Amino acid sequence: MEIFGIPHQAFLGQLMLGLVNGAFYAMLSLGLAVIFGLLDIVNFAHGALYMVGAFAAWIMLERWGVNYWLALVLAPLVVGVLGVAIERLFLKHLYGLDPLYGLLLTFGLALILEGAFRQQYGVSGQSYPVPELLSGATNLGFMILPNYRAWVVLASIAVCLGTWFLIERTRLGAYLRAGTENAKLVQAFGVNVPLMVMLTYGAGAALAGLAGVLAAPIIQVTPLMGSNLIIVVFAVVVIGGMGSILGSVVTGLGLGVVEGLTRVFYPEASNVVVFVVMVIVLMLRPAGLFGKSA
Amino acid sequence: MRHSKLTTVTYLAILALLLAAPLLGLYPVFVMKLLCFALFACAFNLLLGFTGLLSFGHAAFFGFAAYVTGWFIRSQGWTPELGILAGVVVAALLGLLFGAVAIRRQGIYFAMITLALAQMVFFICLQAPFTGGEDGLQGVPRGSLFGVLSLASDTAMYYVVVAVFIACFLGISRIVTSPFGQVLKMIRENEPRAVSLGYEVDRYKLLAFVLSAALAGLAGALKTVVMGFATLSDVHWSMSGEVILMSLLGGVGTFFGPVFGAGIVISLQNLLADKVGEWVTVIIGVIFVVCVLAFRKGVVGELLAWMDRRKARTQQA
Amino acid sequence: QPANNGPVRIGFITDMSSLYADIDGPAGAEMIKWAVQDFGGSVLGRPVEVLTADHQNKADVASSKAREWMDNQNLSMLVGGTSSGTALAMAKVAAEKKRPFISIGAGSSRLTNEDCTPYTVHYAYDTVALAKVAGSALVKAGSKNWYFLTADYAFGHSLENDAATVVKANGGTVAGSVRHPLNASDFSSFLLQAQGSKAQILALANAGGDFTNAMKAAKEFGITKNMKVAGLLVFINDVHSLGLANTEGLQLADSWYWNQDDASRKFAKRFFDKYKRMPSSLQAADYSATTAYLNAVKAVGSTDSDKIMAHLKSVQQNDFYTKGKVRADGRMVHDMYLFQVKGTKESTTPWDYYKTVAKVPGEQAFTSLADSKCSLVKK
Amino acid sequence: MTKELLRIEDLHAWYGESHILHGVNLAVQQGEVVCLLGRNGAGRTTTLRAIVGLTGTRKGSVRINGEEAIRLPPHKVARLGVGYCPEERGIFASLSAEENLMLPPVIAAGGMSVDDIYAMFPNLKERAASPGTRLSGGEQQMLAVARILRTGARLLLLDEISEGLAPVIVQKLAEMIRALKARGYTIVLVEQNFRFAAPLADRFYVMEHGRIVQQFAQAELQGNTAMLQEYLGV
Amino acid sequence: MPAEFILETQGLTKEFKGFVAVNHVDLKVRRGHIHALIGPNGAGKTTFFNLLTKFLPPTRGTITYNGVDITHEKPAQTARRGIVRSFQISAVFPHMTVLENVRAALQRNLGTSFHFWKPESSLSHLHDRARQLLATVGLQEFADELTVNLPYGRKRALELATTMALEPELMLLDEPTQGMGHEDVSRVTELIKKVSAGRTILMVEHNMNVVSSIADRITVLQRGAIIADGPYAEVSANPQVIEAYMGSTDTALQGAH
Ligand SMILES: Nc1ncnc2c1ncn2[C@@H]1O[C@H](COP(=O)(O)OP(=O)(O)OP(=O)(O)O)[C@@H](O)[C@H]1O
Ligand SMILES: Nc1ncnc2c1ncn2[C@@H]1O[C@H](COP(=O)(O)OP(=O)(O)OP(=O)(O)O)[C@@H](O)[C@H]1O
Ligand SMILES: CC(C)C[C@H](N)C(=O)O
Ligand SMILES: [Mg+2]
Ligand SMILES: [Mg+2]
Repeated sequence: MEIFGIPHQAFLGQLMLGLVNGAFYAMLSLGLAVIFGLLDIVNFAHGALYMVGAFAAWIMLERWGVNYWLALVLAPLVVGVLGVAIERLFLKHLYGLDPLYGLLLTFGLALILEGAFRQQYGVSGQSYPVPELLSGATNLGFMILPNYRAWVVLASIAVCLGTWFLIERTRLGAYLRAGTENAKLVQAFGVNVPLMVMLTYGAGAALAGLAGVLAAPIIQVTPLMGSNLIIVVFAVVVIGGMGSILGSVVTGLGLGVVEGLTRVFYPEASNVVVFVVMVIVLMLRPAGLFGKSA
Repeated sequence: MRHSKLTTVTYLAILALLLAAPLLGLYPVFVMKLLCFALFACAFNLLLGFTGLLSFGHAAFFGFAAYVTGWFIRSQGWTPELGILAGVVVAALLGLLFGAVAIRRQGIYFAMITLALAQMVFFICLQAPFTGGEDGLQGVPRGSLFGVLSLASDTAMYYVVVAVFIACFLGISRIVTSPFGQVLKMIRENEPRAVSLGYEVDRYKLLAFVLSAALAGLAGALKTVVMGFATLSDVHWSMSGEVILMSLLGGVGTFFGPVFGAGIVISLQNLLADKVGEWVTVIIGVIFVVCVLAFRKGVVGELLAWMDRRKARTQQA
Repeated sequence: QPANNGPVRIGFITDMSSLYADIDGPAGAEMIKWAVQDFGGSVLGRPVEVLTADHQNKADVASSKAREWMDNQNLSMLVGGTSSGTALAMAKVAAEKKRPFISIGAGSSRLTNEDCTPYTVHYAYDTVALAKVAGSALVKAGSKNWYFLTADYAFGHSLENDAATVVKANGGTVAGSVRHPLNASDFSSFLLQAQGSKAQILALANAGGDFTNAMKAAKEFGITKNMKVAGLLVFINDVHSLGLANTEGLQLADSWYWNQDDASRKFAKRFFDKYKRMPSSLQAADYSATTAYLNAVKAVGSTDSDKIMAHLKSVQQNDFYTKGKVRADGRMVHDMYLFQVKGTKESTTPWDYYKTVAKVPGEQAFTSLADSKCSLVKK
Repeated sequence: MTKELLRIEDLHAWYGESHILHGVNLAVQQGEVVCLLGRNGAGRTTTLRAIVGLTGTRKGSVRINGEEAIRLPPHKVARLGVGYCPEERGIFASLSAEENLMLPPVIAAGGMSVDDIYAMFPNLKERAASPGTRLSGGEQQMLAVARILRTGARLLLLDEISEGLAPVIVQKLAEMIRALKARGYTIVLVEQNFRFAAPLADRFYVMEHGRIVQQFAQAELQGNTAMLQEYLGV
Repeated sequence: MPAEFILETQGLTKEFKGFVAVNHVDLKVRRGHIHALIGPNGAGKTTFFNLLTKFLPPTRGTITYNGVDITHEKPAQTARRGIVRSFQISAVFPHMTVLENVRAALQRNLGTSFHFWKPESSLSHLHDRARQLLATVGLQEFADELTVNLPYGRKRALELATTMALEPELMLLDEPTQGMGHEDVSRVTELIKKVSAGRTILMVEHNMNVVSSIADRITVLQRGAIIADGPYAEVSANPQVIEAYMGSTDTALQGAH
């Protein structure tokens, strides 16, 4: 069987890989949106935190034999704590300044993290084995679906929906949104904003860390894995418009699929297709697909 | 301008140092590289420091021009000045494209869009047939300026680079103080107000962007001629990050800051590369963080501020 | 030309930290130092110093470093490590500065073909040899329809090209190819593209970490079920990290194997004592090439590049690594081997991985001078 | 017996390096309405901000309900029962008008109900679902006042609340302040609009250059017109 | 002969997601008048200004300026036609000197604003005119001060001087005295009176003292629509206006301030 002259296995396979990539775009752009939304900081270190998440899982496995499921909880926790430390030590001093400083600071942090891991582990990758429970593949008749990848897609969608609900539909979410605009004032109303901001950054970081753990069995765990991804995620964010959490999720998944399809029909363009989409969207809707028009 | 006497003295001292550098035993290739990056940083600063736009994609202009120049000189046998011209023109056109897309959004979005566009250029350079992919364009001959003056010797090349650098530095100072520069200043200070005075700010921003891109392209083109190659490192996002660091470290919005910043960063990389390996990245990162946290005006900026304070104090006394 | 006084400096620029670091890298640098030590630490009464640098597989880093050493350190000779992109770049600088450049780790046949220079020596192996030795064995064994998964840089391109030529010459066909970036982290989508081709053999025109990762991913995605996956450049380190279970029966071409004779075993043991692993052919070649250079310096009585090049091209080398000779185009012509990876049961001692299938004489393994596109070759 | 709800002694405050308040002293009894007068830039806004803890550095003493607040972070100050309505209104763009209204957490019992608030400001009800900053200038001002009435704060710091409002609304605000006073709220008003403040306040403080330079009671208002003329040009 | 009305809107309407902020407004502004636009909060005054200056596109209706339909022009274009607005919050270039602020406006008509190769001295000839303008608003001694350091009232004055530098035919002022102390209010009122010579002014203002003392004509907006239009005495006696805007009758004449 063939679809548009492409064997269906390859076609569906690429689509599937696209969806998996999209799941990562969604999770990372979600974390970015949360942090950006709440701290007004474009967290350039997000990619690095994702990388740290993956390494944390890998190191836990190598050193202490911590299994995947435990790592799925522990590694994001580690990254979350790292995030809290970053917020306390550095970002705290930037509130109220031009958001560009946040971008630059986290860029510096990304370099530090990446450099430190490169120094320690080199740039060639480490492999993390697929957990026993999810190894193997399911033959769906029309295609072979590696179980682990299906799990990644489901897990990421669940995480994204949960986060969306928390921010858009709860009182805590309202504090968070207000806090981004005028933290001082919200604090003057009696909300413990510093604590809230710290935990938010921690949570955003943990989200990146979680994505890292999910990615570890799929790709090589390397110090560069984050920086390669983060720029695409930025483009995703621009396309989606930072306006809505749900927007970043939908856009992330959608672009993953678009990329997968491009790989089938015009592989040479698969690296740039997201950026091309970004240009087109900006031309038609400068505020992004889901952004509130200025 | 402030501190005009001191400024003149400093500039003269630096000019003298530049002219005498080869005689002092400084490695000319190193100084040339440094000057190319200094020029790059100045071009970048024209945008960030004097227009208030943070481009996170300037490597695209630097690197793409480097490739274009390299290709024309190597594969088409053009003379260096023509090759460089081609690089600059292409960078300006690329700047026009980038600008047309990115200027629709402000602030952080602008930064992210330029970054994304630059990444697109990176992938194009990775895959296009004329760039040599991962290997880069190698062995670009320096050739002879206007077909007569051979640049093969480092000394000849050196003085050409110094001349170009000085011309551009003065050019940038002129741009900043020109009537156009005044409008840029208004935009940076209060954009809606500039609009209400009847300035179509997007066009001014675009022109600033194109000028900055062209100068960044010139820096890249010159670098290709000096070093004889153009590679993916030139278009990589980390290069965009580096040029930001240079400006930030030296002092955004000061004339001499970016030059100084480029000097520090390039020297550091040179000094440390062999000794500490990957720690270089870490060190650069740390400098970034320290600059942003404690040193936002940069070395030159802090110096100027300090002199201002001192002047104010002596006036009071 | 290097000045004829002061210490004799030998430079070594290679991938010290990335995906090729195990194959050559810091241990390769150490082999050069051993060669110098074993030579006595000095030549013509001048001390010999070894400079090393990491090029991170970036051509610009490699060539700037080379240029700086030649301008500022009076470098006498440069050894080029892994990665063809960097080697081509360094060859250009060396030619401009007229210093001997011995390329070891890099594979691209361009070094002694289109891009040959009077100062380049290509010492260990090249992509033509890999294609002719490993490629033709595969075609002859019945794998007629090929698809390439190629590392997207000079080495991968050369290897794919040279192998395709061999395949076609032996009556095979090429169904297509897909290129992946150097040091790729995820091969799945490339492999799916390959899977769509329906070719019999998936030839991996890459090396080091890229090769091992592609092998693993091919297994995970079930490619191995209907396609035969073959590496065109496989080092013993790769076999070791994949394990015999995953590589049994794999045929590969190489210039040297630690267990091939007593001299080799002696060298290998010394290496093993320090590194707890066996040397790759490149590490052996690093040692051999350095010795060859030092011998040449001693023989001509100076570090004059032209004299040394003339000498190198006139004498036969004879050591544990090679019994070959450098040709006019800079190609070191020596015997190549076709090895086969042993099964778990056959392997009796640690690192006892290969059995020799064929020994291919240098003249057959490498491009013949008649076919060379090198401008130095008078026809 | 009336109780002192707010006492400020020798309060200094800085924005960055600029020293704005140079030792402010004032006291407010429970249930009182006190008005701070002064020219633009005299430091009235800064005084309110310093009470809540929104300036840079501050020194001296701020006692709220007898508790020293000078070293407390803003959210703890608020929890002492302080409601602050900033001069620039501080309406949140990413929240709807209603979410803005509901935002400040209730810190004590006895706040106004949402229905009471909507009855007082019908515009707000109509625009409840609009993003906060899409409200007109005046509507935003109403919202800014309205939202601190909900929280149960007993000490209200109101900065230029009549600014930019139509005369009808200003009158309504005056009624509102009387009503709040009747309910026992304690209010510190900062006002440029002397005619608005004059009939409302029990006592007045006049500020200049970061210091209190005069104070007088409602009853003394007539006798002080010359002084006010000098300080305020009224 | 120039038309009697410098600005006319016909059926001008602005809807935000179904909410009608400006509702079918037909407004005529007579050349040379000081025309005040008042109305309760949220009536749509600022939105109306935004429509006139093209910061918002109208949903329906047309805007005619000097007989030309400008409904679909861009903000900067209308500015060049001579319609200039001041903002509800003060708009200056804080880190430029007072003189440079005014020069910024004068520079526009020079046509050299894209000339990035010319020296700054090519602008020096504007300084005389700039000083003249500063003198009209009483800022001549402050010419070389950095604008951030000016007190609020003076910033408003500077803004006015800058606006005048554009030689506007029609000035739109949105609450020019908001947030000012009494002295400043009277100064600025005087100033507006002074600069109105030879031009037309349309202003939004809540301070009835100001409106009553200088406005030639008043239009009252409520819920986006005009409810009254005429001279101050007439409008302020209108019971509908009193109810919607002024509040209890006794304060009507003196205003709330
Ligand atoms: N964030 C700030 N940074 C630096 N200086 C400030 C800041 N806010 C206010 N100031 C300065 O502090 C002084 C007092 O300002 P404040 O706002 O307290 O005055 P005010 O009496 O409320 O006057 P206004 O009528 O303008 O509201 C002024 O000189 C002002 O310029
Ligand atoms: N962008 C917008 N989106 C939605 N509603 C808006 C928007 N801008 C204004 N409005 C609504 O339109 C109405 C008119 O607002 P406008 O700002 O014009 O009032 P105004 O007359 O200037 O009032 P004020 O005197 O209080 O400044 C208000 O109810 C406001 O909530
Ligand atoms: C050591 C090798 C893997 C290097 C590779 N053959 C190259 O030429 O780039
Ligand atoms: Mg105030
Ligand atoms: Mg308004």
